Amino acid sequence: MFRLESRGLINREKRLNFSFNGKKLYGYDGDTLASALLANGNHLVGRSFKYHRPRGIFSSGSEEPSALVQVGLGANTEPNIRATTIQLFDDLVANSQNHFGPLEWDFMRVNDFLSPFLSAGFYYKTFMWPKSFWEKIYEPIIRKAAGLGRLSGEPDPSTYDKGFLHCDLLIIGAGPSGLQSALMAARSGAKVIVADEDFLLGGSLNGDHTQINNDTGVNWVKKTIEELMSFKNVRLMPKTTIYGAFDHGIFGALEIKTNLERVKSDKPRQVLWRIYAKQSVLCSGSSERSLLFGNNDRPGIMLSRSVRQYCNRWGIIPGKKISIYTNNDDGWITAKDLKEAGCNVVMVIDERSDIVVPIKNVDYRLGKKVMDTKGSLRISSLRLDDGTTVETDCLAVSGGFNPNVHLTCHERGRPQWQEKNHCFIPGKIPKGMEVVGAASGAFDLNNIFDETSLKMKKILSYLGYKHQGKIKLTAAQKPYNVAPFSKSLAKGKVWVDLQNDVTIKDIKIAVQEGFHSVELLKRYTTLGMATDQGKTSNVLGLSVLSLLKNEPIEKVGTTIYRPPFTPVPIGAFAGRSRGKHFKPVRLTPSHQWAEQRNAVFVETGNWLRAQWFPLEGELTWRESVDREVLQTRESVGICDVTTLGKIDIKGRDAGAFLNFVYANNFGKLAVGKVRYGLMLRDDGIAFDDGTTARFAEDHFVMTTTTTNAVTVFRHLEFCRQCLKPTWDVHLLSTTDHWAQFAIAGPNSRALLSEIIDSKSDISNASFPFMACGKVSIFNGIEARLFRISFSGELAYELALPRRYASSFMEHIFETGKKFNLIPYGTEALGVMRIEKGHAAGNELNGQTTANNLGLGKMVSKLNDCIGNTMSEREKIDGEGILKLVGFAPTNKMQTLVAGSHFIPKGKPAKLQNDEGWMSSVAFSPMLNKSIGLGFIKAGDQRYGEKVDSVNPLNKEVIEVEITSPHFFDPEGDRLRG
Amino acid sequence: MDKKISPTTPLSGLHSVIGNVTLKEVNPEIFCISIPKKMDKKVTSEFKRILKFDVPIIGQSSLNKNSTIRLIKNSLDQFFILFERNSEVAGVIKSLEKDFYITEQSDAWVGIEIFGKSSHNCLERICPLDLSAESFGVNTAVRTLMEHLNVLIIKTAEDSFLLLSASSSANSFLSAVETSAQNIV
Amino acid sequence: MKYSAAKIFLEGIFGNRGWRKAWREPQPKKNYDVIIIGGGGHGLSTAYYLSNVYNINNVAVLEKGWLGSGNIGRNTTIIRSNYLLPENEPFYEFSLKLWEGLEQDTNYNSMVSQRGVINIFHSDPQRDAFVRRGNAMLLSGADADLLDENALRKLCPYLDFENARFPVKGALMQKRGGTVRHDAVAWGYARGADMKGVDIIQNCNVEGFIIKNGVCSGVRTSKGDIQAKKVASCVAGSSSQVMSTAGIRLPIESHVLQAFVSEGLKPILDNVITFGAGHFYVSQSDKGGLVFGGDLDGYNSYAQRGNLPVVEDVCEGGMAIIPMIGRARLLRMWGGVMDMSMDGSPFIDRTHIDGLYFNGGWCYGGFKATPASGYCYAHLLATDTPHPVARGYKLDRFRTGNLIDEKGVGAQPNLH
Amino acid sequence: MIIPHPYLGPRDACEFVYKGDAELVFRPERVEPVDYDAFHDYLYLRQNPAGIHKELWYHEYGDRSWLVVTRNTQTHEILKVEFASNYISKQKNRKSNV
Repeated sequence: MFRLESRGLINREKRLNFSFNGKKLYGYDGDTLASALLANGNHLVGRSFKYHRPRGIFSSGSEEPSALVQVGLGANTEPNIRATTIQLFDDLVANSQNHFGPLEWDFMRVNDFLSPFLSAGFYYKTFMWPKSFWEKIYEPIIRKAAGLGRLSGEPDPSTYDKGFLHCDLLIIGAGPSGLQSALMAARSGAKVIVADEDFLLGGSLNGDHTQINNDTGVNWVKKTIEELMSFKNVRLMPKTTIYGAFDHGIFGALEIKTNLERVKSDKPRQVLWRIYAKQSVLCSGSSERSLLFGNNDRPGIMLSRSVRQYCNRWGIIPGKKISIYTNNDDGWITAKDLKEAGCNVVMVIDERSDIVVPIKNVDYRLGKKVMDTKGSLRISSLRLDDGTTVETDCLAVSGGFNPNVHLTCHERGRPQWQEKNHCFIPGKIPKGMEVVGAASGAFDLNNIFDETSLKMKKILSYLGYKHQGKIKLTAAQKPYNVAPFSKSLAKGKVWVDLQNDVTIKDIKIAVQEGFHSVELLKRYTTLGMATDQGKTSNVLGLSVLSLLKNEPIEKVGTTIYRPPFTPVPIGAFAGRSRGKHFKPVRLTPSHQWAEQRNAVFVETGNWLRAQWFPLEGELTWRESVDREVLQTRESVGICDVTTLGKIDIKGRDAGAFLNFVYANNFGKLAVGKVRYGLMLRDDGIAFDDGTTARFAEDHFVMTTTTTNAVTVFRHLEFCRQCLKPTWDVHLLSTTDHWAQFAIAGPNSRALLSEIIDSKSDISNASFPFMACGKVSIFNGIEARLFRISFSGELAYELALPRRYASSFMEHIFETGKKFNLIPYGTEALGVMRIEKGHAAGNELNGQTTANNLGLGKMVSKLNDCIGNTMSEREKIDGEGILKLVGFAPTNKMQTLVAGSHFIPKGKPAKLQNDEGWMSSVAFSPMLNKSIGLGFIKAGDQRYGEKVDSVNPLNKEVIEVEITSPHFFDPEGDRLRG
Repeated sequence: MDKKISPTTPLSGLHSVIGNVTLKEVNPEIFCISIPKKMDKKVTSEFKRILKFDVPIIGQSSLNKNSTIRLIKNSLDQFFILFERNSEVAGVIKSLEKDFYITEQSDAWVGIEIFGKSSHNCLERICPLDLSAESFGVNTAVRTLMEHLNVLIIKTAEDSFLLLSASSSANSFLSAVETSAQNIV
Repeated sequence: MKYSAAKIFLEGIFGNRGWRKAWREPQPKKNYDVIIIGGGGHGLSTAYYLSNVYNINNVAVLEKGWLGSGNIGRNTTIIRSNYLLPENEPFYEFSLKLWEGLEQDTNYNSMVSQRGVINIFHSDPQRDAFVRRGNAMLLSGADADLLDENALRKLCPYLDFENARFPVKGALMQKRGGTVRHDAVAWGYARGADMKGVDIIQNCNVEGFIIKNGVCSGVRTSKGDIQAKKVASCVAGSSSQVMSTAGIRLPIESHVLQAFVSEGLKPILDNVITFGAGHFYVSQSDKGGLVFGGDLDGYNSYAQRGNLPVVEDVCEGGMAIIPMIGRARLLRMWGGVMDMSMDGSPFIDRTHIDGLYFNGGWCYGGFKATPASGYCYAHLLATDTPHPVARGYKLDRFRTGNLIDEKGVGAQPNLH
Repeated sequence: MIIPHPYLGPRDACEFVYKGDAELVFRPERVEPVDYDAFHDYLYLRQNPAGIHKELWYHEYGDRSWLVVTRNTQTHEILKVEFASNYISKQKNRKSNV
């Protein structure tokens, strides 16, 4: 075992079983997968991306570049999980990634020996001959080799949720400065959120032996958190990563909900929060960087502070013969703690020669460098520049610390170079954000506490809160001096980016070939583009670049970090909006009624509409639809048309307003009358159409198409508020208040008379075609009646308060029996409108003009209305433009296809002969043949001419005759009857 | 003609308890009042005369003495008035109709009352607004976006809200609220 | 230097010391035949075709940042020619044909990968529109296939056929469509142009034009004035800014488009998928990342970063159509500035100022157009007549009403 | 982004729908002889500055008001928000004064 007897913040009472590559292992409550693996002496956890080098656990946090594993089985399997951040739970199943054959004997490791030929950008220079080989041979091999973990290929079974939080102050990171900030804010009464990605708050203090106010850091953390929990105005959020900083103080946060108890629960496993913060404090601390030397990527080579944390926080013995390689004071702290814990520290190597050795009885070398390491699946020895070889199975490396500035870059602020500590610190910081602690480039706890206190007082008073009482924190002095980057390039195979396998050689070649601007270097070598976004590699890369260009590092520049800070599951971003819940469902008032009659439903926008109503014995949809058409045209049918947008327009200037928004005249529409209206966009293209009824001098009721209901309302509000602000006009959407039914067919009036209360007279004389009015039905229910017809039959639309709709359907079908009344769906509706040549969505597709639709004459030339002016442009108005006409196959047996194009007889089917297209088709049961509407050049002057309707997608050509679009009852006697 | 047709409600009288949250369908009578340009100046006085209670500012609502009538100011020139009791509708509307444009809205909306200790935590899963007492006092009444739906949210008391959304998407809206309640249990 | 497997082998043996600079880094000359403003994809391809096809080599490309910055450096790498309108389809088909020979032309492997572009439809009207489009493509000599539900199931079993809010009914597929390694395109063109003597000048910011009585004779830059017979603007999102210094207002708005990439994954998604009932499209790169995107953020912006609502909207679309990606993790999001035109189609045209030419308005269709845009722009610069397949891309088309509005949404740039 | 509504306070931009250049509120009137260029310029030649931009947002999931937002297109910083109606009357006054 590699676990110390006592030491660490783990609960040794609670033993947790897990498996890695099938091996049954165990750890304790409080472990991460990484610490549990190390406790079992397991360093080797995966293979590198390109050369398939053995790789081990490198760090103890979210910066981990190497220890990526596949967690879980079946549909629950999740790729690229950092072993260093996932909290161990019972029965966790983990497997290593990206190797072919066993982890220890990955066959792809040949790449390592081929590495001279796989240098930076090699793939841009080959795989080009023969041409056909790329997709067939080269690329499939490359794709198979690339990638890390795998998806299950099954739908993600987990659920996710989202939420919105608001606070005065968001504190990002719960390390020393974060907890101090939290405490000050909490006591001041400000509304605070404290978020930390770790499941244990306290940050570095949990892994260090720090003294704060003569108490251990760990105890101070405990006490502080207890106090914070006692405040109502504080929300502590462990396991919550602030993944992004966005405009105006909006932060994205991902909270991991799964824990020991909730691994298998059906509750959301993660919650994606949108946090609105008046102010924020970034206390994200720092990450350690490595040093550059030969074969610096072997398992067992780890970051120094991580080694220390594994020992202190998790009671791990990281190795039997531990060596430490540092260029700064922190490495010695690791040495000290390891020795105290009773670990065997074989040697400390410090690049600096002019220092006082802070600890006793340890073998050390000053002013020396590590040149190379040996070992197959784990480091076995290292060699110094003086030739000394040291047997070691764990090398703790410290190349200094990088402040975690990532979130300060999310609004494209660039970090700036700090010479003192040789690191990049926040440059331009997002508005409302303050950075404290190591994240700001301060590394001494006492300075940090003082600085934090000052900054917090400012923030609190800015927020209008008073800082309460005194918080005086003092810590044991810990000097931090770090040597500058080495002035000479390390020799051999030296890794800069562990995860993307970028070595110094690659950077050399890139510079040599002219890719020496940071951005080009990054793209050419893929440096820093792996799943860790270069947390451990970017700065090292820059140091190499500055050597090669021999420019100071601040001159060679830096790439910025983009959200998210750590990768976020796509499922979490989607939250609940998936499957049937992707978008809300809108139901028509007669939906239930239709369901009971086995209606087939169709999506129209967010609406579900009855498409047709199949009867016993009807085998195809055509049978049902044909019947619905025939029966409606023969007697009477009802269709729910509630989905059409309905807008109440009121006000003294309502008439003038309609005149302005419609292309045709409305001012003179009499009260009690309805008129068809065509609405154009300001660019003269047809936008929407519908009927508008006048119920009073200052009251109109407009209907829009189902799909445009929302956009038309928005457009009308724009016209009202922005173009005619002085007019007295008021708009209100009443779509959902009124249930509206089309009642069509020769018997519609007879049917209506049965349900309408005696006082309303709907005889043809007093209620002719295009009349409208208020009526009362079923003993005093107030309703609106419109005599309009989309079907071309004698028809009405009846609107009644939605609450009565279901009951209404029951009753009217009871009453309608004697007329064998039927319900018809959107298909029959479509067939009848095509028989009548009415334009609909397929014709009003945003590309057609009033002229194309054959409605040019309607467009007002005199007064100013939306769209009429621009509709007079030559290409829109000119000769030979497309016209909407009808088409019928010369061979009755053939079926037309919407989307076919029209080619003159005898001309080849080519673009230059393309004269238009078929927009809508239907089988007309009345004419007993396939008919279509479509647009063709100068169609209105070509009735009787025959053209080819070509559909190369199905390799079919159908000869069609151009006809009037009005196939059925062209004179319209039926609707006036 | 002797037949009578009967009304139904979008959620057929839902009443459910999930953890510390109670959901209840309510069906107030709702009317929209639009203010003619010429009345801009006189709105407040006229309303006070007719309704006998204070007129709210945009985003707020006010109640009559026995809290059966609620007046909400939606926007510069539009109010909603909600009646708990059908009996009170006719009189008020009649006198309002003289000077204002009145449009009935009752059936356009589905009403869900949500109350209980966890109602805040429930709503924070779908409501982007800050509902804390400091910034969202009792009687605040505003529209916002929840799970792709347009919602009018009214704070009727501490830990108690009235949510109004489009009646056609009543089921989707209910499932959004219920899921939130279940997810926090 | 010719690139080849043999060359790589030799270099490998001798320590990769022999690789020479991919392109020179010259100082600007006083005088050029053509100055191209903008060293992005379109600028570099214009330079390439000017020198390699039209034999005009006294050319400078002025780039304010680093070569290939701009949208060629950040995009979702999709190539296709599945357009509807007669002004567009031949142009994009020409572009696709150029893509098909690109590596051999430029001796640079930009990894043109014709894995097929699939546009899913969910309703009958949508199908009708796709049939019209597919037929338009075939009439123009492109390829198109209409897939019914079963065919689509076979090809993409991972789509949500069972539980979808909007049923998957089929798709329009263009097999020749696919993806390309975007940076390599810029580098290949740059190298190809450089070898013909084109000066590619990085970190050279154009501050204005030298215009006398209606004639443009050069540009003022951070590296001094440079004379040229012809000046060609090719700066995408910065078009309005650059052209305004010549007093020209454009029918263009600059908007931010976000794009996203997931962590590396083993191959799972073979084609390019476009969701028809939401805002989402995706492909998997050779490195294994899912590269995906959706709609514009929708407001004018030069900030090169977006906001959360669109991020969530895009991922919602993704989960709705491909529910297996829930456990793939979004690694990086970024935003590029798009030159959104008033009808969603581009401009390749002369301006009313002699010697000043304009190429822009590519909206977010710019990447797939890179070869043809450069070729046609080069043609215009060399011959002063529009290339036959780019005749429609005139600056004055809004006056004549010759709109090229594929989406049919009108003068609302953020909806194109 | 957060848009501070004149009455309703800070609201997430996802409640709004964007239209564009605020100049769109000044639509030319059609009077004989019709000035087609005026309509062309109104509809197609919009302000597109890298910097301060006056633009139209519609509070669709709110009070349904059209707002004129003054925003920096490089930093997204919002400097001013007003009702379109107020903006228009102020501009008209200014124009009539000059």
